[in-house]
Amino acid sequence: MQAIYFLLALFLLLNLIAGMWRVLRGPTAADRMLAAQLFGTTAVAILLIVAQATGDPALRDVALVFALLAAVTAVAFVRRAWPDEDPRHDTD
Amino acid sequence: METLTLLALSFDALLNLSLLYLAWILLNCEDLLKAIVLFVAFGLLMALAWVRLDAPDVALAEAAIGAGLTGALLLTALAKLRVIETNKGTTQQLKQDSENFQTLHYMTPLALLLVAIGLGYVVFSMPPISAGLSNDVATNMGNSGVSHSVTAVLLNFRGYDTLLEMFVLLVSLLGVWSFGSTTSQHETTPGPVLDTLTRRLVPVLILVAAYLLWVGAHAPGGAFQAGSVLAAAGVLLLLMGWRPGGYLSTLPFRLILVAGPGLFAITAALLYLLKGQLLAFPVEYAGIIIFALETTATLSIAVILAALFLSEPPHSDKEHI
Amino acid sequence: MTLIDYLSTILLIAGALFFLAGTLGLLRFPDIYTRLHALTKADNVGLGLIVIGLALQSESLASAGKLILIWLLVMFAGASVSNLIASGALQRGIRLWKR
Amino acid sequence: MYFYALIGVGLFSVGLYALINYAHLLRKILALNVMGSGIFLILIALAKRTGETQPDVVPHAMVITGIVVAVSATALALTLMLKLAAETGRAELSEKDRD
Amino acid sequence: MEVVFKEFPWVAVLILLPLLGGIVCFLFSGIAKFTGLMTVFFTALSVLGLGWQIFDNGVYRHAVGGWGAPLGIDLYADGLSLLMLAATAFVALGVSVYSAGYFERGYSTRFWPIWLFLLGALNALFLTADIFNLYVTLELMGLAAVALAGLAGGKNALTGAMRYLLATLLGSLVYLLGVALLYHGFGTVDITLLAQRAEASPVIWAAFGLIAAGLMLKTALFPLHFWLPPAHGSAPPPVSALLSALVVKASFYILLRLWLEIFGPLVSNTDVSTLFGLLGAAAILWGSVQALRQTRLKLMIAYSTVAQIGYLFLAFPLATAAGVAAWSAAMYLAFSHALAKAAMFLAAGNMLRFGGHDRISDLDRVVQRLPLAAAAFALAGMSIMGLPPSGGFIGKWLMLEVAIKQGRWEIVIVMILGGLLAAAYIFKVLGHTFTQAPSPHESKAVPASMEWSALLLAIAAVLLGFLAIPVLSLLNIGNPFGISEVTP
Repeated sequence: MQAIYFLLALFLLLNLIAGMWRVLRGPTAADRMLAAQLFGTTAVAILLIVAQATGDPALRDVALVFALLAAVTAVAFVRRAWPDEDPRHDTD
Repeated sequence: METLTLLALSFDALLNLSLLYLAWILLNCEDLLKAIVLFVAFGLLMALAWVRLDAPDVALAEAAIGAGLTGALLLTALAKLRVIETNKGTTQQLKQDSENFQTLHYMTPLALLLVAIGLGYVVFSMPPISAGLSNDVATNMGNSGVSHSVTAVLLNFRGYDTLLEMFVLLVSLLGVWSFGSTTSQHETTPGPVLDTLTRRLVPVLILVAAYLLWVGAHAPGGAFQAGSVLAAAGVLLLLMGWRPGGYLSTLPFRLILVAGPGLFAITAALLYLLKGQLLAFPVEYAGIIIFALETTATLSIAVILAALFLSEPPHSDKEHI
Repeated sequence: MTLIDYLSTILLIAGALFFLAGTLGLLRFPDIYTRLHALTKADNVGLGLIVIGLALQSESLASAGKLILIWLLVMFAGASVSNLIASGALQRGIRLWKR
Repeated sequence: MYFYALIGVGLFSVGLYALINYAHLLRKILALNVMGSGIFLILIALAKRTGETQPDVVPHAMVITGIVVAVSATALALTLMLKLAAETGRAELSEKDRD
Repeated sequence: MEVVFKEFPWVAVLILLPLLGGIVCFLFSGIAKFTGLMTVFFTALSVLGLGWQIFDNGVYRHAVGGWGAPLGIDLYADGLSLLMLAATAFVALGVSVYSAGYFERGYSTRFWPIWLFLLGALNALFLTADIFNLYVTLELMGLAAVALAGLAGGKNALTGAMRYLLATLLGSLVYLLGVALLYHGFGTVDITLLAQRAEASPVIWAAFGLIAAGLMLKTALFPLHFWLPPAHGSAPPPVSALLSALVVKASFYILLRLWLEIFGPLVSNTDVSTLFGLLGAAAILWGSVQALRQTRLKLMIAYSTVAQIGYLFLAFPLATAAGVAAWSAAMYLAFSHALAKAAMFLAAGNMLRFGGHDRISDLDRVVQRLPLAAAAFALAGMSIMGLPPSGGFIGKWLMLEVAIKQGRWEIVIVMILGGLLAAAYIFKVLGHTFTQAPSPHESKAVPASMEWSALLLAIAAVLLGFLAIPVLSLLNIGNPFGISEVTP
């Protein structure tokens, strides 16, 4: 079971890093934020799996705080930092 | 067992290299918004690194402060900066600091590389096994009043650091207030979705903060983590357009701001008078004293962090100038 | 491995595959609206499957409850944020992708 | 675990480079934060050398203190940056601004 | 009664009273000024109490929380800490009385709490024996100082404060990395234990390099002084006085303390000391020449600080052969510079308030129209130049004596050149205080409290010259400079 947990964690981390491409690429600010959201969810999944694998229940609390704060950051983006996009290059 | 080590090792390697790569990109990319989003992602990966290094307390703090609140602070600051730039008609590109001399400019990467190699060598020259203070911590845990070691260090063994640190928070808020108000953005009214999200999320944040405060005595958690999660509730309300208005200058509000540092300092003074020693908690009451200190600290930290996010000085200060 | 172990392994792998799908969608889909769609798959289904897989293994009812709670939170926050981003994108005139 | 400490050294250096190299104050603030993370990583990574499963927790407490100091300093720096930008129109320091 | 005095927890008062006083100032802005003045007064009295205590009982060590090093944090006071605390108390009293007149109501409510927190941070810094605790006090001090430096607002003050903030944060981070290496190398952050455990190794060298670099930046040692003139030159005058007199010295104090206890015996080869000496000499010459070139009074005084910091670093090469004498001279200089420089900034503030500007060429008969400020400036100038019988003279004389005895003529020449340059920039200002400006200015009244606080600090700087023997004997309580000689 341990090996499966670690394999899954590694797989999810790879996923997360692949998603980084979207943050770098954009093209719109919203795309970047969206990718960051997926980062958050993936990190939550990784934390939950690692919590099970290592038997450290505190990591579930970390995951919980992650999930909550990711939402707050996203709201900060939507309410404040989202600039007016240039609609010319919004698709790729 | 072999596979496990291999998997863990590849996990670590992947995490480490992406941390370094992210840091490089976020510090050198053209677009500041992109840089901030990458910084949030960076904080996220840092938290995973703390988990891998068996530091769940730090991971909690990083998740709440490093990735969460700092991200919100940066995003808001960038938005305000854009407003200022639009008003003043200035634009900015990624550009080198002209103050640093040209010669320095070519030499810095080289010099820094040497510094990095030197530091790397020093890190490797450290003895492979060093108990640090873990034995001292273990021996004295019984007298600390709590059963979680990080809390024991933060609130008891090195409580004096924490006392001063509370004042660091307070001073930064006073500094932010003394600089005066910054440009505030035009707020649109939040739509129904945002409204519902806030209504659901704020109570959850408060509950989680209370849980983290309580759990801190025997498991990862504690005042700083709880305070930041509670602050996030405040930040969410502020993002929805709620403003404290006149509250900021009222005495009760100010009392909450200083309750954490104040109670800590008063406790230190009282214990000196009673026991002749700064912050020497009597063993039988240590648990309850620490809980009282942590509770007030949580409230103060939360309010200070939320006020730092708002960064508007209270009205009464403005009138006198 | 017990039967429960097999079951949760299957759930976990299925969940991870949904994450993969989400990431691929994020990378491959042509515009923000379709990418949003992919993302919510990972949020809701991927994490959900993983949570159920882990809950089967968890030591107590309380920790299983916490897992479910986290899932519900992520799902709720994710849905709201996706909605906000989609409506914000429409407001800002980001066009829908047409073939 | 030396690997993590080495990455900490790397983060410190990358942050220092950006701090010196770029003029924009927001970038400098980000750079200071990255440098701080690097130092924290060194502190925590080397705390695992106890030879047992349990790491030395004193550096953990130090890093939590450091994270709180960092967010305080960041908030102060961001406000100062905004005030400066409101005065000069630019979030940069330059010799020309002084009279 | 005497027992009560000897046993009284002066150290706790010195740290906690300003912090709690600051809280009261913040809560009740109506009584901020009164509370502030009272707090500073009683804090200064406590320095007296602590002085008595350690004079009778020798060094003071207190284990916070009863844990004791290495697990807990120890507080520590010897002659060196006492000297810094005394300098802080004197300057704090003068600046506080001045500020009570200087700041109008709106600024006053912001100034007092931050200033008291700064005072608490300074006292805590001088009293701790723990290098991580030093980091926390450094940050508290730095952030409070930046907040004060930007208090006046306006482009110049904000630019100065921002530059200062970046420098101070970078300095603290680099220092913290050094602390991290020391902790992991030797398993403790207590200075005394580190001194026992440390041995020459790559860790020590790297930690020393980092800590020295961070603190040199915070002390504004040439060539890392770039942030100081704009910050100190554009802050409100009482704040400039605090920054120049105390805050930069606090970083120097840490550097000196760690050098004496930990690094000196281990990395003490002449190269490092010589490097410090060279940088100090460069600071003296460069700072003095820059000061001479300035047209604004406050910027001139700020550059003078850059130069005077240089003198402190000249003690490093001299101390290899004559530790106690060289360090005593440097600390005497630090003390008298604190008083004189505070007086000078305050006097400049009076002239600024009076004439509405601080253009040196336009001072317009200050000597007749504002005699007390001119007198304060002249007396403080005496100490800065090193004219007898001032405190500055004694400090420089002691250092010259050491240099001559060792035949270090290059140091003698730099010191004399520095003195001549200082005389030049100070007499330039004094000359302008006698001449009439082409177009007479409107003048604004200056409160008596501001005039007298500047003058009294300046007089104290001069009188310090008569107290050499008692001050030097107090300084040596606990033998802070003797460590390298005692250990075999």
